[in-house]
Amino acid sequence: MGLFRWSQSRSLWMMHFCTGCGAVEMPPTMTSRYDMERFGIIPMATPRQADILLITGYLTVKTLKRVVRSYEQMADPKYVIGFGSCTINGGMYWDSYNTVKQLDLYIPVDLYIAGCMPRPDSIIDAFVKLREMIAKGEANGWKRYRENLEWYRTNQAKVFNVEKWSAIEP
Amino acid sequence: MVSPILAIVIPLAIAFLMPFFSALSRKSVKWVFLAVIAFNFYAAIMTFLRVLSGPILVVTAGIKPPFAINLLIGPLGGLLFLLFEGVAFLYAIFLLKAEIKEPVHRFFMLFLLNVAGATGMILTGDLFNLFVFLEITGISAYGLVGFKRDKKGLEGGVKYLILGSVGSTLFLLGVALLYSQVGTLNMADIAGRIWMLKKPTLYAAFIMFLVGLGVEAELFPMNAWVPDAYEGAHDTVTAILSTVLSKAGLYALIRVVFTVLSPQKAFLDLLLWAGLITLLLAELSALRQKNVKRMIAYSSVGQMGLVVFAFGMGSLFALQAALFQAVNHVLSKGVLFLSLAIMGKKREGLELENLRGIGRELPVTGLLFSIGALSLLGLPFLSGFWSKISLLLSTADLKLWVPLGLVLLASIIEAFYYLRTIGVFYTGTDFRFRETAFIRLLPVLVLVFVILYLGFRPGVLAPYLKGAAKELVDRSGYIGWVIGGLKP
Amino acid sequence: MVILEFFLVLIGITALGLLYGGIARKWSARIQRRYGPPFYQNFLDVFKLLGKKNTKSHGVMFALGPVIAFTGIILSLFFLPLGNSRPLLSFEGDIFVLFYLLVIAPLGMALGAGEAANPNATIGIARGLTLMLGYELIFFLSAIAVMVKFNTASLWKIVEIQGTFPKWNLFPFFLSAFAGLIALQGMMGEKPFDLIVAPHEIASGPMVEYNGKYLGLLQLYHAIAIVVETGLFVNVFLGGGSILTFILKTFFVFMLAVTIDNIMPRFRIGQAVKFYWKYPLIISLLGILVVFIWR
Amino acid sequence: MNGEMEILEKVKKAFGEKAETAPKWERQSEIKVPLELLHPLLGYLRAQGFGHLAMISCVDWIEEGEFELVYHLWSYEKRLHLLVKTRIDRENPTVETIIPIFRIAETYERELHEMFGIDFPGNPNLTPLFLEDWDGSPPMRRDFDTRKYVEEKYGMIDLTKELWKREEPVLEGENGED
Amino acid sequence: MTFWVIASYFLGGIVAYVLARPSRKIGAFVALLFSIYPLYALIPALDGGFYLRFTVIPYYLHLSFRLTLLGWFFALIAATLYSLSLFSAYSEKRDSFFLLSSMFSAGGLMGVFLAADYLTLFIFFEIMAFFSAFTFIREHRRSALKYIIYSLVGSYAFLAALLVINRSTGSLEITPLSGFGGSVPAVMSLFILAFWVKSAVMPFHPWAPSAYADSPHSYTPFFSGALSKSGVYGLVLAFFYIFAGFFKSHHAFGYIFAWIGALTALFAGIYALLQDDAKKLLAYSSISQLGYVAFGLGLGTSLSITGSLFVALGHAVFESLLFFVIAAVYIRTGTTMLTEMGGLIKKMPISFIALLFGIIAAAGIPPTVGFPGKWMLYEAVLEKGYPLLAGAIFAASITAFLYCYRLIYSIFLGPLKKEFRDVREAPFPALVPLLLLLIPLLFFGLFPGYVVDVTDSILREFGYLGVPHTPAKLLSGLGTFNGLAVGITMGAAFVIAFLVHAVFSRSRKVSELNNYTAGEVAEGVSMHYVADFYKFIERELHGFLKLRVEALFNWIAEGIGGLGEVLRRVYAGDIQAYLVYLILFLGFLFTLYRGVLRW
Repeated sequence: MGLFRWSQSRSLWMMHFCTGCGAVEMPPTMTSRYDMERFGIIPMATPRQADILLITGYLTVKTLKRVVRSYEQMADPKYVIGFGSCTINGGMYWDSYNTVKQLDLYIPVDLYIAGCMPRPDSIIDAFVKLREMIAKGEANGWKRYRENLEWYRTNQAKVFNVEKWSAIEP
Repeated sequence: MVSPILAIVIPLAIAFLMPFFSALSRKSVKWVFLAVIAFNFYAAIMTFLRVLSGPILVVTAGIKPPFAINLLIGPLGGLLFLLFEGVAFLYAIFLLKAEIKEPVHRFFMLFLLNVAGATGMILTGDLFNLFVFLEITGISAYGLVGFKRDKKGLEGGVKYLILGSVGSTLFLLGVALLYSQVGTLNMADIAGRIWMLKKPTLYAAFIMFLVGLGVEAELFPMNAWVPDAYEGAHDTVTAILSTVLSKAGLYALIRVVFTVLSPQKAFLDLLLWAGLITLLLAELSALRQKNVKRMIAYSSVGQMGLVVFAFGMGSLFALQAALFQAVNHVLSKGVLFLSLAIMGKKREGLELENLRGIGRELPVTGLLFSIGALSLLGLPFLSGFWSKISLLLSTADLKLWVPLGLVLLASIIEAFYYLRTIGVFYTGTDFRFRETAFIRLLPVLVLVFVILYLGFRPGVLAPYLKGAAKELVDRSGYIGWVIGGLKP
Repeated sequence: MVILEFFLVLIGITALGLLYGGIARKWSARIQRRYGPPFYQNFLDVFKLLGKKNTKSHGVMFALGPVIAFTGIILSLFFLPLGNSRPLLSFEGDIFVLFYLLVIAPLGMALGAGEAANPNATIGIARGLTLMLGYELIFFLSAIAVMVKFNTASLWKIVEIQGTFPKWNLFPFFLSAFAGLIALQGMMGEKPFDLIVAPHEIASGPMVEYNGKYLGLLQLYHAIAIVVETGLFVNVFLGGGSILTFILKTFFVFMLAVTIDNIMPRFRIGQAVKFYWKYPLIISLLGILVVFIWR
Repeated sequence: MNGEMEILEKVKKAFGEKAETAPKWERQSEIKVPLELLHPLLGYLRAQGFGHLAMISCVDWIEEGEFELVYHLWSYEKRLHLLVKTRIDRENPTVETIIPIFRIAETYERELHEMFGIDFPGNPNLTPLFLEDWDGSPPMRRDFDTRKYVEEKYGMIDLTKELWKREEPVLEGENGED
Repeated sequence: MTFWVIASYFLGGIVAYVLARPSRKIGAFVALLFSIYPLYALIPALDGGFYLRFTVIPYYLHLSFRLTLLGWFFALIAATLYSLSLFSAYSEKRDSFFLLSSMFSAGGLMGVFLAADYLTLFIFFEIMAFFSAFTFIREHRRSALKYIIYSLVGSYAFLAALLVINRSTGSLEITPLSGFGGSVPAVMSLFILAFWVKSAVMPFHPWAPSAYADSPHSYTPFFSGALSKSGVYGLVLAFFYIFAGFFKSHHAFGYIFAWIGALTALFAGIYALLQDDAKKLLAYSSISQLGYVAFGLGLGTSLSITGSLFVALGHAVFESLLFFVIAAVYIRTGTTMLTEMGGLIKKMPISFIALLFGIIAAAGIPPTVGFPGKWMLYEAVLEKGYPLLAGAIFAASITAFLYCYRLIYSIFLGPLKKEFRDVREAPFPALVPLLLLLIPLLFFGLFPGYVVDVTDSILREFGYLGVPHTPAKLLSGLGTFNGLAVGITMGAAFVIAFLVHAVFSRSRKVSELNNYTAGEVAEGVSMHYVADFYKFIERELHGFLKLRVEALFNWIAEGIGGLGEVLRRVYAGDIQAYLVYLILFLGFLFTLYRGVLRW
């Protein structure tokens, strides 16, 4: 299985969910200046074809519901990169009534990039770090999600004020 | 052996006795009428069976022709005689159930006069006698058309009266012209001496006869009265008018042109084109006609034009086709008008709109109407088809390409409005099944049976058609019968 | 033996296609002054996709779509001469058969994407089919000029007639070849005609619902399709020669298409079809006129 | 300045002393008016050329137990900014919708309904705008304690404690030292 | 024997009419039995080709029948299609009048194929035209009338031609016209007009879309699949048997007819793209396929004639298959509008498979019956060296591919509508025609040789040499096509692809909503992109699409109607007017005979 593991680490297709202000950092990463394609990472339009889900900013409850649905639409193995301090602990919206504080409670995050909107070089650094984690087989957020789905579902239900919540499948 | 003369005399006599019968009992009038027509029908059958072996000469008042009035019945006369009496008999049955406005006995008197006159026209051998019978049928027809005394009936009746009388006076002028030149009134005699007339008088006589009889035979300029009269008249009257009377007028015209005035090229061409124009004009004006009865009236005028066109061609095969077409026209029009009468009872007006879906309400009548119409259009394996095909074959034989095209165009137009009508009859959802009394359906059934029978075995009529055509074509034979050694 | 030879050809062509894809991405990156992925990146992509688990399917037809697409393109390999080596079934079908076989693959993909009931996919398919109305006709007209001149419909015979370099069809039929090139651009879905997969507008068109191994299969199909389509053009216009020259020629034609792809913006679908019915149509008709005058 | 005075005079004349008018800033003045005069005034002003309703804001005077609704009107011809202020009760705040006068008001009223809990009878679309699945009391009211809500809903992260521990060990090497 | 082939239809029609009154199922079943007999009688009849002449009606005219190979070829197609359509009619529970008129129309068609002289041909042509219109005159009077008038114009033109031929050659037998007096082109154009109209080739096609769309769904396969073949039969007879001399000597006529055929195929294909009603779409597709046939006949080489006969057979197979599927879908969903359907693959899988094979054949993809015919046409046009014609035909076959996909996508793929939640697969009798038609669809695709055997012997009768072929392989001067080889390789390729697919991890079926909106579909919003599917093409071709030949015919009809309106006034005058007419006529007669009367 080494070949698959190696190819999974070398060819990553990324779908960035532009929620907050982080999205503006993506174009320089993709284009000539920093060129993430060198690492085999191309932006993909649909969750179906994506491997990485890049959450690029703070998450209101409303957007969180859509994020979870796109996450469920992706095929395994899938990785989530939390982008900027808002996903880590709510960042400057730490006491806002509307934003989600800790993304990790709702979808498994493999990698966080600190910084109140990190620069492209730290994004590239994150991608390189992710490649190593995949190669070593550490990036298994999707396994964690599948094993304790119940825990995630209760968290999600709590924040969506509904007693039982399923993403897409009725 | 029943002498055909009785078929004329008895109806005339009974007609005048009608008031007494109605005095006896109101209901008996219908049955008496039926009895007389039945007798006529019987006489017609007997003569029809004998006529093929040889023509029958009946002399009145004992004196030998050409001095006395004589009746001469060749295959042509026999065929038409049977046709008229048969159709009249069916109408009589149909009338048993029809409601007729008071006074009923006068209606039946006029009807009897009409049938007697028509029979007389086709049997007589004397020109003046022809005029007399033309007058009898004419006057009784004017009465019948206006019998309902409603606005449409009166209007139609008056128009028919005026045009009819103008026509018959012109015919009388023609007869007088001939009499002054030839000195005799017997058709065969005139035919024998026609060479004596100079060309102008011959043509003048022809013009008089053409216009005179054209009114009755519904040719183009003279047939303007037809739609109003047919629409206004009581439905059985329309039926008898369109089938019996128009054929009688046609017979008179043909007899005069072919036998009396010798069928010259100029005459026949005029007949041909007059017929063609009548056909086209009638079909075209029927296209946008919303009232079904008036539409069928136009179609019957058109068909008459077609028959005259066929006679106008003059060849032996053409005449046979024309006669066969005339027979089919009688059958189809009978079916159409009678079934329309039955439908008329179920709905108030006869407009196309309020007859929508009648075919589903009266399935049998609808089916019969469709068969009658389709036979007229020339659906194969119906009698109309064979006559139309033979007519077109004869047109092609005479290399008349333009008329062929026009006839085909006319039949396409005819197909359009008949199928539109049938389509309208059958649209709409299923209504309650309310079929009419069987006695009223019987005549229509008989006519449709004849259409189907002729459709599958047209050969039955072939000998009669051949004989009639031969009778028209060789005038000397006709003259020979009357003047020569034929014993009465 | 024939089966072994066929498998060799199949794997070889697939590898070739993926290689072309990798080099094309490297070449486009270079044009945009960036390094771009390693040339074997396409291989990695395919392996990653085939290794995906928990792929989602919308039904039998959805799963069969890529399979039929793959079948169609494998089938056309049977009839495509590679350089001077006769194709396996050259006696069994000629260029018209090949034209109709090339239609099976888009049909398969369209049926699969249709089952996915995603409006993006259907709009992509509608665009693809409409575009086909444009380029197929032009390619046919340019090929028919050659066929009428040599009075043959067998692709193998056309290749034989051309022989070596100076006798290519490119020079006598220059107009038809030029029109053929424009049609090829549309056939391969390169910009300005990449309306089918327009990522910005309809999120990669018909492939929007495909994930995991289905997408891998479609990548393999796309790879072979590149070689087959350019191969068809090469056989008709750039003549025979050994397999190596065939590879070089197809590579060069493909690189030409990729360069144009990097420069041109994208047509609207209405414009694209109208464009095809204007200029390339006139050029190919002129090409045919030339054949008539020349004959 | 003359434009402003002229319009305020007109309003004074039209609505009597109930409408207190006072110029506030250069090109901006305010009109305080009781609730029942609100709609006629807005209609009148619209007729006077104040066609643009820029915003409806609400001030929570919790001490007086009232909400103050401020309708910001702007006129393109006069280039004037008018603030129409009115006071409504805080317990059950209901104001008839002004959609018949200004169609745009639907979204503003929807937001006020969501954030302040003001009811606008006649507004067809008072569904939640930003706060989907919201269960708390309207958040913009001053008596809403944000900190307590966040603590109970999302679980407050006490930033003062040391770095939030993750299960896996933090890798030495690359980014360990900075 | 031939008599009973035709008579059993008419007899069956009457018996079915009577029996269907009490219960429609028995009526349909009996009709089916009566339609099986001709099929049973026709198949072995190939060797006993004989001449049967009998005078049904002893009146100067007689009906004579003869079993020719060409007649047998088409009669067999028509008989099979008709009995299949009765299967579908059985499940549609059609009423008695429909059974009568459809049986009579089938009888008429048989009569056309087996007629030995022009008059019999004309008679049965009329019967077929009238009764096929009666099947749907009740529900859709307007389109039925339009159909009857077009076919009447055609058949009366044929009648005129028949009369002219009879006039000059004296006999009505269908024999090649050698010494012929009158102007042949005029007679020939009149002669083929009837068949031109019947095979719905442009410019005489306006009746076809409304007629095919409105005729009863179970009857349309026979209507479009077999009735149009009477037109093809007539054209083949006219071009290669009766007027063969003229046709061979005047190439221009053939070339023009080939262009008309090609343009018909192309334009009908484009119109088919833009229809929203499945029946109308298939109607235009049927016209397009007949355009191919006309193209083949126009070229006139032995390869092109075999090609067009093969396309005629193919059209009969896959077009009727498509119509049968629409009929089956209609039974369950009650609509044929593409915009109202969607996602039926989940509920009606068998119909889906049948439609899939149908559209593969309609698009002409190799292993099916649609391809060999087209292939031969391409070879023929290439042999003749007309590249533009080849281009037009190829463009037409691309449009075929386009509207085929639209058909299968709008009905079966895409999201399932709520009201079709509980739809079951079509009833078994409606499925029988689908499954039975799949057999010839694949068999003649893999082994085209067997069909070419028959067409070769037909061509030999007309003095053409056939197409060199083996049971599976067709050879033409320029290229080869081996149906079996292509079929086998396709199977092998499919196995390889399936293995590649199956090797990797299994996939999990996902709910239907889990795509574009991830499960959040708002009420009443349909994600089915089907209305205006090819709007881009329509926008480009807008100017061209507006001009329709139908407008010309409607204008003529209006003209005649207007004339009728004017003339009607003649009869609506009052009595004075009538007298004026009389006097004018007298005056006219006197002036006419001025010369004779000398005044």
